[in-house]
Amino acid sequence: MSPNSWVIEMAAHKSRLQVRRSLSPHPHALGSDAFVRSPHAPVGNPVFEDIGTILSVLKASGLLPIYEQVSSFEVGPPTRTNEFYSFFVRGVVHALTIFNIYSLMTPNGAKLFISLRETDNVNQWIELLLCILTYTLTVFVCARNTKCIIQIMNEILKLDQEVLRQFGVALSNNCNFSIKFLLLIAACQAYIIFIRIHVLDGVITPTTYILIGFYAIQNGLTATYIVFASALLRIVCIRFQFVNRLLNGYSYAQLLGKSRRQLQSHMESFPEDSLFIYRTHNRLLRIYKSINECCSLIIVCFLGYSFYTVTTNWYNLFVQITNNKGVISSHIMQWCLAWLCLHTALLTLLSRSCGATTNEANITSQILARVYGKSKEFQNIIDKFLTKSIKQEVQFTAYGFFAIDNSTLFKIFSAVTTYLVILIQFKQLEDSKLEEQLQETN
Amino acid sequence: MSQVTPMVQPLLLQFQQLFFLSKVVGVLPQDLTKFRHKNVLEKSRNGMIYMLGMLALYVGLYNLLIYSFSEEDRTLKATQSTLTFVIGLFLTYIGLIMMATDQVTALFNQGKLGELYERIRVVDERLYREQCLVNNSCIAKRIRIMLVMTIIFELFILLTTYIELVDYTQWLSLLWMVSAIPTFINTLDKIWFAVSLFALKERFEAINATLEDLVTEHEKFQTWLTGDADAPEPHTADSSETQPPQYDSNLEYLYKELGGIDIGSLRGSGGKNNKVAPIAHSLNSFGESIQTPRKPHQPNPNPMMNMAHESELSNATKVEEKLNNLCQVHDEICEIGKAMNGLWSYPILSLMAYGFLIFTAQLYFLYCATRAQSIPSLFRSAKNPFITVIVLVYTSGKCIYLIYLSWKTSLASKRTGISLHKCGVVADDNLLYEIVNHLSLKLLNHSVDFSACGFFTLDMETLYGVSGGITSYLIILIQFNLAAQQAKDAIQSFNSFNDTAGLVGAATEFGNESSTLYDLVTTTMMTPSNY
Amino acid sequence: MGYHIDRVLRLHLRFYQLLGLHGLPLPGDAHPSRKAWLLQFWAGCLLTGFSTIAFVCLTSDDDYLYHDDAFSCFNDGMKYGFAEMAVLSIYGETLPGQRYHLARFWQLYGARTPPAGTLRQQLVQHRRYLIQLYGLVFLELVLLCLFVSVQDISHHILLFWSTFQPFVFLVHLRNTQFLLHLELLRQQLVQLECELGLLVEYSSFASVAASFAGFEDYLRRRVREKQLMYERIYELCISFSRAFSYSVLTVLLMIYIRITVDCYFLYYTIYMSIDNIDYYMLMPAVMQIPAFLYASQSCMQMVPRIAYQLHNILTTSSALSLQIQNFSLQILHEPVRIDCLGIIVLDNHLLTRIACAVCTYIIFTVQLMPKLSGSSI
Amino acid sequence: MHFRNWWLSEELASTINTLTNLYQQHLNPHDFNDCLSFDNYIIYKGLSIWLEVASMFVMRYGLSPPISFKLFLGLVGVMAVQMSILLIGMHFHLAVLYIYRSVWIVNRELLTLANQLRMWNIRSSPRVQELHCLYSRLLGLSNRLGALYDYQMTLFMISLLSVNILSIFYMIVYCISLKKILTFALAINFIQALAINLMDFWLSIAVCDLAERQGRATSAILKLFNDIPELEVDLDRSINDFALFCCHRRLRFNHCGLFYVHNAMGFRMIVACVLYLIYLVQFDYMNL
Repeated sequence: MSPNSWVIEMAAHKSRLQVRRSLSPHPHALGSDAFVRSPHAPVGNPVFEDIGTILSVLKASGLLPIYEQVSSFEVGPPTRTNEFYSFFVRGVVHALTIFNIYSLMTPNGAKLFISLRETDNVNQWIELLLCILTYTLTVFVCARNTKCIIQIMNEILKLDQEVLRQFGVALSNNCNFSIKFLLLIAACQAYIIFIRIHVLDGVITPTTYILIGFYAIQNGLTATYIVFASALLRIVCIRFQFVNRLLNGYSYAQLLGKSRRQLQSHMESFPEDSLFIYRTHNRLLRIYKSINECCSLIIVCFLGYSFYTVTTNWYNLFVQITNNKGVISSHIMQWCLAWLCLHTALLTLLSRSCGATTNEANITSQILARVYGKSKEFQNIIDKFLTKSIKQEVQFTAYGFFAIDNSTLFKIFSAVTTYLVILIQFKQLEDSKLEEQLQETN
Repeated sequence: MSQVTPMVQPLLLQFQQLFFLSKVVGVLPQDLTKFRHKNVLEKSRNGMIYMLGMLALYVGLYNLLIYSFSEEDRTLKATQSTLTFVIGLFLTYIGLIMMATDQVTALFNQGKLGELYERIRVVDERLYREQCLVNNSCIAKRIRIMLVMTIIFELFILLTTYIELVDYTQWLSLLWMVSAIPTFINTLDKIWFAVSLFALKERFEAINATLEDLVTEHEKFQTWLTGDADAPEPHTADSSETQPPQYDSNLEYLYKELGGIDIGSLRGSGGKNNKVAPIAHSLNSFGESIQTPRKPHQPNPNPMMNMAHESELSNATKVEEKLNNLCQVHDEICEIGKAMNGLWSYPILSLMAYGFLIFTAQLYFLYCATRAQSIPSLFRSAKNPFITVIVLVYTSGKCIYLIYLSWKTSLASKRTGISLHKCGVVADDNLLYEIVNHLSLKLLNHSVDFSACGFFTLDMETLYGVSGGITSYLIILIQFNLAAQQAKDAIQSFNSFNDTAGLVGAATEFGNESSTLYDLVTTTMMTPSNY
Repeated sequence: MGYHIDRVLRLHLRFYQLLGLHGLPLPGDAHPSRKAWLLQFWAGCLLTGFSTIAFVCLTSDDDYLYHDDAFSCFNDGMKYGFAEMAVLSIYGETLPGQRYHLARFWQLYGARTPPAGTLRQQLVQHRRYLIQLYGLVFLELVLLCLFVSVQDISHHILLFWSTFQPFVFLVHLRNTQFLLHLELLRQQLVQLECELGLLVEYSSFASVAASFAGFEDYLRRRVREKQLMYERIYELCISFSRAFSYSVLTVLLMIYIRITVDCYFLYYTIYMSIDNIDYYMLMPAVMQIPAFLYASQSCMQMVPRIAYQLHNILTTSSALSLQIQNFSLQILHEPVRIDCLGIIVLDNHLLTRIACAVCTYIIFTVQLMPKLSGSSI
Repeated sequence: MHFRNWWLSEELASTINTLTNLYQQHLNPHDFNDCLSFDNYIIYKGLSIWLEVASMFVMRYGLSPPISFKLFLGLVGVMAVQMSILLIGMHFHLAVLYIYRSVWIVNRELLTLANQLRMWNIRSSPRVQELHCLYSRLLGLSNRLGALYDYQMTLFMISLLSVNILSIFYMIVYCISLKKILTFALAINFIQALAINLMDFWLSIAVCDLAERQGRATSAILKLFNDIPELEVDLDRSINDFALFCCHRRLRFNHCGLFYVHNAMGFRMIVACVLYLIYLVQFDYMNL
């Protein structure tokens, strides 16, 4: 949706909530609220507690706003000091970036480049620049999307609140993978730093240390942001799953064994449940879209960057294996392997979470099609949804460039082969040119 | 006609020989005696152990084979360009990997497979209750045909290769027989999949057939009703005659009123298609359908209402139940198809990868053999073009048949909605229209699409991308080969110019190939919504 | 076969029968069964003839093929091979198994349409097809005459063209036959759209000025007729794609292969500086594919237009809107989609792909040429 | 291109007229003030046109030796042709933008309608019908526009892409292969020309993509009507009609059947450009 309609929608949505409260006085509302408050008040945010580590990291690096927690189901905008802190961190980051680019121009930046062939140097230049670009863009986009992210969080929390009120189910989201990935990222980066410094010969100036360290930090933070995005997607995916499970209770398979009486009693709760399901589905779709809008630029950049990194690393491996000198430097091997495993893991995570969420979002209509509408109004209720969801599959697109789902890995690796071949040709070209020069000198 | 007996006989009855065979070679771990008595697949520990033993045996033999034939490869490595050697090394184990994938997945799924066929049996019973009969008898025939063809192909390839290309002087060469095992087992596994898929397709077609029967019956009923045999065919007849005469005065008035507008519209649309005959047609048909009062006056403007008891379609409440059940069964079959796809997804993926790689490699080695270069010993069948052709036909036949079958199945499942709409249109009745709309909305959302682990859908459009991929990789390999050859014989800059140029071309093809994959993926995304 | 077709179609179908492409007796023939048998026999004879030509060309060591280097020889062989495939599939489809669908096509078509009255009307009705057919054939003949007059005929060229040209003619005529069927299909669709447009006008007119009791019901019945029409058109499309399933694929393949190979030879003759202008003969082949694709796309484009017209009908009663919803659902279920064996949809997007593929192949051949000519067997 | 433009001029005029009186009839009561992206894109478009002209001037004067009269005439001629081409492109995009804005208004109306229905529970309104017919007319207009401009736009895009590739290629050849030292002014010229070309190209894609996304948003908004309890029957029916219509006809811009214009297409085009650039560079590289 276009942003302005989005705004209207938000307003409407809030008012609708109030309407629902005012219209339907929940007898158990107070009790449920108490039930909600009591466990969660000490713990803090019920939803985001298990991605808390990532949140803290991102907050500390100024990528996320350090929001206040108003109630257990709402987060408020950050206080001024925290805002200032975030601004300060971003400013430092940009300063460091500029400093890096400057020092890369200076000769001691050239020591970072290991290989001698000019193609490789060009590759490494492009890689460095891409990394810097990605990180800077991430920072900028995050700075712009502060409000958007807080809105998303609030939406999710409200959703949980309603679910809790209607069904008394507190949705748990198992995003424990995030911590593992954090560890993986940290380990890979540290290892890479170590190898770099180990490989470097001669006296190492502090600027070089700053360069390498900041480079590693940039990579790590970008990767962390990707993990965060996929965690958000996972959360949304779990909500979708909940809706689908709810809907699945009405499908044929459940109804087969029952008698007509049971069927009646089973189906009579269908209309209001269907209303709730439809509303929840709409809101989930909206959350999904807004997440997409927030992250898509970053994701595009990251995809491009990791694609390029994977390609260059494969290329380096290839060169190391097939060079005629016969000496294979183990450092470069380890280095490439570390990069490869890091980026492949991230790509897999991203594509899998996107694919899972998209699948869950699109499967709802199929499940609804399985609901047995005996009487006329049930059929109407079902038709209403189905008519509007023909050919309306949602996609998690990378800025509209291409859809991200399970097949993205496939595409990316086919593209990697393409560019690999091109790089190999450049290498052969250079070899042939060297030979020519040798022949001319002889 | 097996279903005429009141109790539906299970589908597995047809699978006897296939099950015995696959039991013996160790494709399926399920229990033999239970199958023989109750025609059910149940998991059994002994079968599992036996199967694992077989797997271990095969792996051992295969390794022995590779070892015994590898001394030729040492010479190959010495002489040959590294490319061929690397490819050979890479492709040596892929057949084994494929076989292992099949057997291990069969082990994991041994429980689920039985449930699958149980579900199919339940579906058969429900279909039988709807008086639409499924004929299982031709399945057994199919199985036999497939088995025979498999065995013929395998034996032919094996024997010809053995006689032609293996020196059967030392006894070790008997090990060559082992090289046929993986493909054979894989084919058996795929026959299970293919036949079950075919059974699903038959179920879909049975549903469609019942719907079509409803339509034809109703049409007969209508023609009998409208009673004039001279009408060329029912539709125009009833459409022109069920039009009650009392409208006609108003219609002519309306027609006069609209004449100007029509002409204007025609002129206006003249830009788009300037005064083609079809418009004249439309005017004619409309005109003549306007001047219908000369037709004999029908006693009842709408024949559906009073003669309701004749055709089944004409009372909605009775047919609603049937249509509902059919729709549910359709959905159930779709679910079964998805489950089956889930069971076989990894084997299919491995089969596709295997087919792709082997096809490319075989052609490449054929090229090498024609250029009198030595090739890896396991692919010695590439030395003889004829055997190569047979191998290629066999390998590609497996893949293409699976793809074709799944495509056909999804077509059949889509066909159901069409025949449903035929029912709706033929008996035009508001109640029925509501039902038909509801059900067709549901049918639109029943999707049966077979995909290999979500990487690509098993669809004919995949063939396009795959063929493009094969050609491009082949050309790239050949060009690398040429480059290596020319690098061997002493070079000057001219040749390097050429082979780099060739490589550039290769890269171009690569780019296009990836882009075709791109298009392929996009098209496969678009296929549910092409319009 | 109780259907009747107008004179122009009749003439051209006779023409195709003469070439053994249309394996059906026309309506009004005396004893159709014998006619059908004769046609099959004739098709079989032609098939054997072509196959023998191809076999001889592929096997004999007289230079039907270009024998100077391996790659060119391989290319020529490929040309012959695909031509043979095309011919096999073409005549295989005139045999009884496939003929059922063709018969159904014509039956449906003939049952659908009253033939246009005067000859001029018929000409106007089929003008697209006629222009394409005669334009292409004429172009081909002119080029052939030019070729014969200008080119000094060497042995190879004589043998090659005298054997290969019949294949080319046959395949191109088959392509024009596809064009004919597609054109008929398109006419049906256009007519349906126009009638729906009339209904739209009526409904709008009735909504503003003159509506009367039962007008809704009348409109509903009209929509139902249109629904039946659409159903029959869909049947037409299905039977077309079944009747010509394989030959569409092979004909397209053959033309495509020929274009690529001849482009290669074009470059080759320039590269080797041979005076040989037979690549001008490529022109009609280049024209063929776009003609076919354009026809199929113009068919497929009609469907959304029909839906558009359908939804423009102003609905006031629930019954009518129910009917309209039913119709649109039916259109959703039955998209007119012309694809060869489901492998690829035949529209202009394919054109871009083909062009790109041809370029790629040219690049290869251009780079492979010196090497292969250097290392020919 | 011009010929076709002239050929279809009266059709074009009729289309524009229908668009304008559509505005006068339906859309004028609504305020366009908060349709930000529309204004932004209008501004961008005009800016890009002026920048193109300016960059052409700068390129000519930067590259060419001191002006002789003939050269000047030639320059003026070339400039005129390019100007006209650019203006044609601009016309198309402005029309697309207008359509976008009206679709946007339709969406907003639908949204407000949904919210009204939800808040004060009105159970029926005739608005949906009107919006539906409005939307269908917009679609018809967009199709006519696409049919009008397809060849021009295809040529336009192809020319832009080829200009980009060739300019980069020549630049690389110039500064690397020929070992010429790259003067600063030259670099600035080149870069600004390239950037402006790219920007224009991307605008021409982004505009269409904007409209298309808006069209998709319509069906997404229609989903919001799902969760309103007990609607009127005919309102519900008309909404269903609208939804079916949306899933049949979507607002898409297809240039003579060759390609749809949206971001994915642009992305693929640019990737293809990069690939071809690389091949050109390789050919050049090994010719040295």
